[in-house]
Amino acid sequence: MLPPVDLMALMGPILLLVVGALATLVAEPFLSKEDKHTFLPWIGVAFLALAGVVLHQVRPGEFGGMFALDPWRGALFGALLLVSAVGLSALQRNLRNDDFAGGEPYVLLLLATVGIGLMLMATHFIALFMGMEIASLAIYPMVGFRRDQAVSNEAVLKYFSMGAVFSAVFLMGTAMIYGATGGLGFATVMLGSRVGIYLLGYALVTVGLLFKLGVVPFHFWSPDAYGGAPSGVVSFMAGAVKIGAVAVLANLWSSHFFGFALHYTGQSLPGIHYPPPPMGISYPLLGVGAFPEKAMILRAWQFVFVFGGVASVVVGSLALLGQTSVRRMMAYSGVANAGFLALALGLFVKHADARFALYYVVVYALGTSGVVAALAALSGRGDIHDDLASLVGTGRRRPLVGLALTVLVASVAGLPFTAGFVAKFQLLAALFTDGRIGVEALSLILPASLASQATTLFPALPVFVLLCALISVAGYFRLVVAIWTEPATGAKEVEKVPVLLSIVLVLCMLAIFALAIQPRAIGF
Amino acid sequence: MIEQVYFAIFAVVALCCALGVLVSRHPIQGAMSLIGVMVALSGIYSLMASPFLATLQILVYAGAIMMLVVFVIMVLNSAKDSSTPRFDLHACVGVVPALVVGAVICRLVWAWHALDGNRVQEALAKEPAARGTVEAISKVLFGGRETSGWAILFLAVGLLLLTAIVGAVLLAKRRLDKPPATPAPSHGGHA
Amino acid sequence: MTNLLWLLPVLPAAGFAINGLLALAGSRRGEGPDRGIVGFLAVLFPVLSFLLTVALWWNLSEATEMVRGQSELLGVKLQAPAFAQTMGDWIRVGDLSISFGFRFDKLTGIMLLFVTGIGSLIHLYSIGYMANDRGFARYMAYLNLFLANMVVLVLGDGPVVTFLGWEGVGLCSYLLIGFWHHDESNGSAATKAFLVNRVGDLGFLVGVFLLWQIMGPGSSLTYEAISAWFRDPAHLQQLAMPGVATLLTLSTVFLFVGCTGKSAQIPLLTWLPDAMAGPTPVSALIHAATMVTSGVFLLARMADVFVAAPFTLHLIAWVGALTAAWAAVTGLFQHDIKKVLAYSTVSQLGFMFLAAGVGAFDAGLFHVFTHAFFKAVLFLGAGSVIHALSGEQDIRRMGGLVRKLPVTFAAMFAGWYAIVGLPLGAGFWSKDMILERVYVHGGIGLYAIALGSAVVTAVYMTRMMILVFWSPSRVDHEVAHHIHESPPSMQIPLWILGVGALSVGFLWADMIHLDWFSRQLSDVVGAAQASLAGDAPGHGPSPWLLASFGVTAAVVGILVAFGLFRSGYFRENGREPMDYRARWWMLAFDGLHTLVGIWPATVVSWVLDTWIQPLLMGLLRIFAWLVEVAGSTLRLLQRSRLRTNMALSVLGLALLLLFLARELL
Amino acid sequence: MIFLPTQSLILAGVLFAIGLATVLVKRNLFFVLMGVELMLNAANLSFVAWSRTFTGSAGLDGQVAPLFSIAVAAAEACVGLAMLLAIFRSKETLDTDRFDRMKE
Amino acid sequence: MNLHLVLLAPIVASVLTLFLSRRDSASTLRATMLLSLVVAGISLVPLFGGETTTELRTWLRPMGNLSIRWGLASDGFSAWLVALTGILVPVSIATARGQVGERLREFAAAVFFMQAGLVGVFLSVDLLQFYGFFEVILLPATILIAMFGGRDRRRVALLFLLFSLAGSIPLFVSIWWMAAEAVRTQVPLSLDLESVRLFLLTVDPQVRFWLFAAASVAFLVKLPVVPLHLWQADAYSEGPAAGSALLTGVMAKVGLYGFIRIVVPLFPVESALHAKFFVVLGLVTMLSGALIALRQREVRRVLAFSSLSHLGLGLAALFTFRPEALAGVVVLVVAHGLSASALFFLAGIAEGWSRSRHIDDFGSLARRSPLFAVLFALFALASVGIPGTAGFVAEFLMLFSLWKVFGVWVALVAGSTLVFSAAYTLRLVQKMLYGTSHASEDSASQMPALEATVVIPLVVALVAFGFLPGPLLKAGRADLLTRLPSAQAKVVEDASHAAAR
Repeated sequence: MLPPVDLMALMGPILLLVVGALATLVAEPFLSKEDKHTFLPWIGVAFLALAGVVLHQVRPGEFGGMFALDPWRGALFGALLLVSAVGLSALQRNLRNDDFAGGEPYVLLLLATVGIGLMLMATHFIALFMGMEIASLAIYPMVGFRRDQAVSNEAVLKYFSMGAVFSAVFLMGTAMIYGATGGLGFATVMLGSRVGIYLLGYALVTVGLLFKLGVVPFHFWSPDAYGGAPSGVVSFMAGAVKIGAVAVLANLWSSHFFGFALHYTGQSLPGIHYPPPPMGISYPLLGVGAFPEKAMILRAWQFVFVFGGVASVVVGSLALLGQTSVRRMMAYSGVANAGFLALALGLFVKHADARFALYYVVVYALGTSGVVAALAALSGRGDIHDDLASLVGTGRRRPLVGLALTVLVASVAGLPFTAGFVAKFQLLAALFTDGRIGVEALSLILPASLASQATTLFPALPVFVLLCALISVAGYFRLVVAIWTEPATGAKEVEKVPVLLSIVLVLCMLAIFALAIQPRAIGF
Repeated sequence: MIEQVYFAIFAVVALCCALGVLVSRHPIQGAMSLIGVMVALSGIYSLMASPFLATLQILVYAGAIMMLVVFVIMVLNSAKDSSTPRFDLHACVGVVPALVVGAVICRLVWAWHALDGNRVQEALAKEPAARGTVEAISKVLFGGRETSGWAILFLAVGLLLLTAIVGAVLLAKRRLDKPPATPAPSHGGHA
Repeated sequence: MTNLLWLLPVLPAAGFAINGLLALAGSRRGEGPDRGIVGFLAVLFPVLSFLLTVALWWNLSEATEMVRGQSELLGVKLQAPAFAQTMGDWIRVGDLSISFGFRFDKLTGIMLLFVTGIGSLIHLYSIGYMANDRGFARYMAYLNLFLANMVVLVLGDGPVVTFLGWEGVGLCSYLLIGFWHHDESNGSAATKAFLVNRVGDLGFLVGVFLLWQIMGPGSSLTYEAISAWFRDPAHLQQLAMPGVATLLTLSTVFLFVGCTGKSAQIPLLTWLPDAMAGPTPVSALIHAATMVTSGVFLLARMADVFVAAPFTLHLIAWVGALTAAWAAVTGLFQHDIKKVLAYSTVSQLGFMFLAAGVGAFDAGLFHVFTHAFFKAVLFLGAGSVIHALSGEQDIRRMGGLVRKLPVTFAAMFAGWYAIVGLPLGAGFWSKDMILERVYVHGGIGLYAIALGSAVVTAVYMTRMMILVFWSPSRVDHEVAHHIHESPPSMQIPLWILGVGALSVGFLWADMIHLDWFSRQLSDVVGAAQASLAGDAPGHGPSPWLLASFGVTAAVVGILVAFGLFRSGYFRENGREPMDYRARWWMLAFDGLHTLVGIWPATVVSWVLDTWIQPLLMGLLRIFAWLVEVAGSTLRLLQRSRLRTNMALSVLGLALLLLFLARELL
Repeated sequence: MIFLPTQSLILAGVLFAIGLATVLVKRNLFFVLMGVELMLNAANLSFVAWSRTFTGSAGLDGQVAPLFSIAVAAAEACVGLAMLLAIFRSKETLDTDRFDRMKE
Repeated sequence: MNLHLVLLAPIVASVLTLFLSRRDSASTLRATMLLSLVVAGISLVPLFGGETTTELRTWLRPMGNLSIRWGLASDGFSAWLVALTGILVPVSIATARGQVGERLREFAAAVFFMQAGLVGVFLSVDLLQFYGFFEVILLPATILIAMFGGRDRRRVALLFLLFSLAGSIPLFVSIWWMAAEAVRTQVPLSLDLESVRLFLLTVDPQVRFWLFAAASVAFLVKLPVVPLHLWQADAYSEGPAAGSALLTGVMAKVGLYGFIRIVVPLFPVESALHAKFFVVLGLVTMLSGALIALRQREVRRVLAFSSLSHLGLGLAALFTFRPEALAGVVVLVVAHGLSASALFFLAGIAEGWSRSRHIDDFGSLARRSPLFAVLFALFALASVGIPGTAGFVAEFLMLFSLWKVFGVWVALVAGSTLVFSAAYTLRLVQKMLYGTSHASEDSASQMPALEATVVIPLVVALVAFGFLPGPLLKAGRADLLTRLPSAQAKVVEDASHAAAR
């Protein structure tokens, strides 16, 4: 009944993570409180590393119509592993500070990693759904385990409620897609005469994923959830969830609409170079997904992605400015970057070229989870010192953390020679190059004359987005300045930073610069 | 023909109970009417030749909801504001988008039906009646290599439940040690 | 020997460096470094460069004699020799090639002789005068630096190198005027001097540019090349072309503006009287003997250029005449002994420019030369008076000092004798030379003005002498107690310069056929003057006649002065009736500057700073405010409950569905 | 005449709407959970209904999927109740409108 | 020697500095000084290396036929600027110790970082690379202002940051536009300056004008010119003096550098066509800067506007395209870099003494600290352009070329800077050094030895260049405007890219 070993090999990384989770779970009761926080993270990180190694060995392949591993998925999985290592070490710092009694958060974090791993490997809606749910159900408790903090309660309340609702929406969408195609795989064919159902299904499913991504108007959970969750958890979910969501969207759309597995667009197989599809030319509608209404649907979705993206960028960038709690600030920065991701997806939907989105999400995930992890190192017991006022001078106390925070924030903000800059530049340049993206869709809702006028001034869109991004830079600067300034009343001392966290932060920095220097490493 | 009648009954029950959930003031009432919905739905399942699902519906959902009800009773004994006003202005506004979504769903389904409902119906007339039997489903789930994907999902379910349990433990178990510092007042403060 | 030119400026510069370092090093101690050493060094280096000058002069005149002999032998006019030395490129880029070169010819020699000579004397004098000043070393360093720059100015082989010294001396005069910087007003005076000079310098630069344009690109900017170019008959018709002629006029006018700045001529003369804020020896050296005469020097240097621009020459002449007259009259109203001398300096400078304007460059230079002596001695005498009266400068509170300060009196008397132009004094020869040339080349109008101002000169100088020495004493009693004659270090220069003031005139006494001076200069400015003398009305009346006019003028002036100021002139409150009526006259040019320069600048800067800047800033603020508002409104959306947030999300979902399915509904 | 799948799909749509409305309207946390359960049920119903409209093995997926969603529902209920309990312990209330400390 | 070393040295220094001791500021000072001297030594190397370049590699290929390169190249001009930066950094650190107190470590790190950015700007050969470094400078500069600035530092830092970013948007967008155009026309384009130049030849002139304008704006903001100067005075006066010194000493020069390296060579036609506009702009900037400086009440505001005025003249002169003008601008860049920044350093020290920035709170420094007074006066005179200092050579050459091209009246207008600069500078000198002391006598006002020792070499350099400007003049060679650094860079196609073919 169970599939043979060679196929199981594909699931190797996942299985390793599961084993890791179980190992932590089993070890947890037998350790004293101190040892829990000393050993469990190391166990977890060890398994993450192991999974990484195995992931590197696994050959791309497909598993019973449920899961698949291709180079892009592999790259994202690798990023995911790094992110959850970051989260794990940050979580260690939190639990140490709180001297928290149990070690369950570690287990849950590993389980969440498994869930997201399943998400991004999925080629089947139910598999995807299971992955999503495992991830969510693991993250909700982590968000809320500081039960004595009102913020934490509120965070888990809102996150759980909205999450549950939107996963139900997602399931409904899955049902509709099933109705429209008669199957639950990603690469199924729409049966003629079921366009409406089909649209409906994709709308619901995509909304469910956009919710995970935190795109306006489905972003309301993120400030509260981030603001209330322990910084370690924030650092994990800020990166990992986005990776999962973007990966799923990319896989889904590519295999369904463009009829090829993702790695035929990216150029990430070592040694083999696939020419990237030239901008400005849509791929021929080849493969399984070809059907008459397709072009219309794609245009509509460009519109949705692009304008959702712009809205998110505006909201995130502007709301980011006034924040005092850094976790909330990073939440809004997450919204803004989700906007960029949505733009990239719009680009993808138009040009079947997902590299922009995937590169961006990897870079952003590393950056943001690194930032929040560094924050975890500074914000003290219960993260109660996570507002700019009380962070003043902490970076000076721990230069390494301060340096990491600075570099990673710079990357999130998109300052030059960090990977964030490369990602933003390439994305915006591509948007600019394809000045008309989304305008075809405008012509769907506007009268033709207006639409054509809109077309003429459309290159203004990336410029506008850039403006917002630049305004948001001011917000990030406040953080950087704060941690390096010496307060009049000497800053509070910061406990020694755990080795694990330091290592991971350095890794993040290196990764950020490596990705900037060699974008080809993951497909550019 | 007869199944139409049954369906009508079940549907009406389900709708009424669902509305009951919507309008009921006390969670107990809500939970009870939710159970009603479940039962009615399982009836509809069995009407649509899915005996296995119907059973599962009763078992799991009834179980889940019973648990829910127990909790309600447990918790709300000490709850002060267990019951909240049925409708406030906010609710009246909030209900609109929900109805829009539902309307769109129904409209699209109806459009499909109008398009080729009958053809499908004729095509289905030749089909064997019962499809969701235990046997069929288990074939799908554990039916050897080509469909083995479902099996791994089945393992995933286990993982899911494990996650849920660990999470529940983390959230619900009483903390033994003293609580850490109280949150900083600066939370939510706005510079 | 001739390749030692670079030593001339470097010696005083070295003195500056050493003394400056000493001053800095000693500045921690209240007393400052040991005065003996500083004073010795400060005098040593100028004296050395004076000796070097003398030696060079000696060689040069030998060489000249030789060349002159040869030219008589061959019957051809040979170019007069000059020592030149080029230290290397300075600015060489594009069309520009300016090398760092010195040129030592007769003109340079004469200037250097009295610059370094009188300079050394005044250094010596300063030792005594500044003896108990805190900044002694600093003062000496500045003085040395000035000398170095002055030497560079004179010695430069081209306008740009000259400009180096030109601005250098301006800088030093700035530093020395503001020497006692604890008093803000001194600082202001210094700044004023510097700024006015800067205006002139701008003219200088532009003039040089234009000159360079006339001579065509690629031509090297040395005086030699310039005068060669202008002497070259091949260029005459080119100069005749209207465009070029205008250019030349423009260029020369700008150069002359430079001169007016440096030499305090109309309209840039307001700074000189204020410059008296500096120590008296400074006034003697910089603002009487050397720096202020560099304008005249420049005219002579470029004589060949100026004679080609007749309009400019007339301009110069008139400006000189008017300056002479104006300053002379102004001198009548001064109470500050140094101010009197300052205005008289301006007036004398006017005479020099007048001379240059009528093409009598050598006469002008001769007056520069003599003036250097008698004005120096007058200033130094005034200095010693002030020294004796422990700082009193108001001549209304002096008087009767003849017996108290015999040496000073003798020296100042010599100076007075020379400046009013009584027979056989230095001023007599030089001024009469100028008057004669003016009469011959300049016409009767200029002559009248010049003669008039000669009279007035006699009046105010005599007035000063009377009020200081001859009239009954009005000195405060506590001051009167310790009036004392100056120390020897101050007397020696007085003696030497006094003698000089009486005797140097004989270097060029036309009427008794002593013309050593003009022979020396003929090599440099002779050709130019010759080219000009062509269109002058032949030979005027005999010099004796004109000389007698001059003497008469002096005598009249003196008599008037005695008539006016001899006795019982002062009212009890010791105020002269003319004061207030004279104010507008004295401040005429200050007012002009305010009107033309200062007010416009102030107004524009006020508008820019008070209106434009804030206006632009305001626009920025508005933008920032908009962003802020947008941000806060967006955050307002967050400020809500679970239900609201979820409702908004679901609303988005609903809209999305409506949009996507719009065609199917 | 209309046949079962259509009817039940429309029923599912309505249930879905009602569940959504419950979530949006009610302030008590319990009702949020119940609303979600309603929505999940609607999804299941539509799965089954759609599976009725397919011939051959395509129909089976629609029979299997609900199993998983039921499992998910159970797990969600479990976690949700635990959360509810935790919150109730610390806040002594389940009124979601009382959880709006996080402003700005 | 590989230029990457020159670029990496300050980065490494910056990172190392962060890990020095926080408490023992003495050892931190020693270490940072040592580091900065080493880095300065390294940054002097290109001066003697002549024209050196690195390989030109492909860095990014975002879209099919657009490739972005990475490479460094230095010729005389960039070498001088790099050297200038290297020389000023130790001075900045040394003079900052009195102002930033125990935060010297962070200050030094930021300064090193800024140095890295500047070096990058001066050595870049690729347009995007240049733009990147151009932006990188902002990070440390803003941090310097926002962390070590005065009371109003937050607002000012924000103003500075947003102003500069906004100013650089057009440049960024024009890079996009080129990319888009290349993709549209299917011509392979790489963004190294030489290729961009060739590419621009094929562009429709009207569009090219807009690109030209966009590129110019970025540098006009950096320079800055009226009316884009609003950030300047505030930034210079609110920021730490030692930091402002770097801002005016080097960062402002990036504006001129950009014009010489990017704008004029890439858009020769447009530059020639609109030369008059820039000359007028420069002269207006010069005059208004000088006039505003006359009224300022704070020392560093006076200095800020004086810098505005000088660089305005530089801009005007540059657009005469005369070889003399180029040489003059190069001399100006170095001379002003030395004198203006030195004045800022000294102003900072003096402000430390009288605990005030207000011009009336100084006075009689000449008596209280003669050494300080001498140095201050010397630098002031150098910036006024007294002959014998490098400033004079610069002004002479610039006036000369302005006169040469636009005639005597323009020359007169430009020359009025002689008077105005003297006016405001001497006002400053008089207020600060002369008069009677307004500050309390007991306030320690002795020029510290370290500061003096690091500042004096700047004087020496100024005077030396005043008499022997030869090397600088050679750097401003006539073909500076037409030679592009990447033209000499050895092109190396990336291995994997080659594999792609």
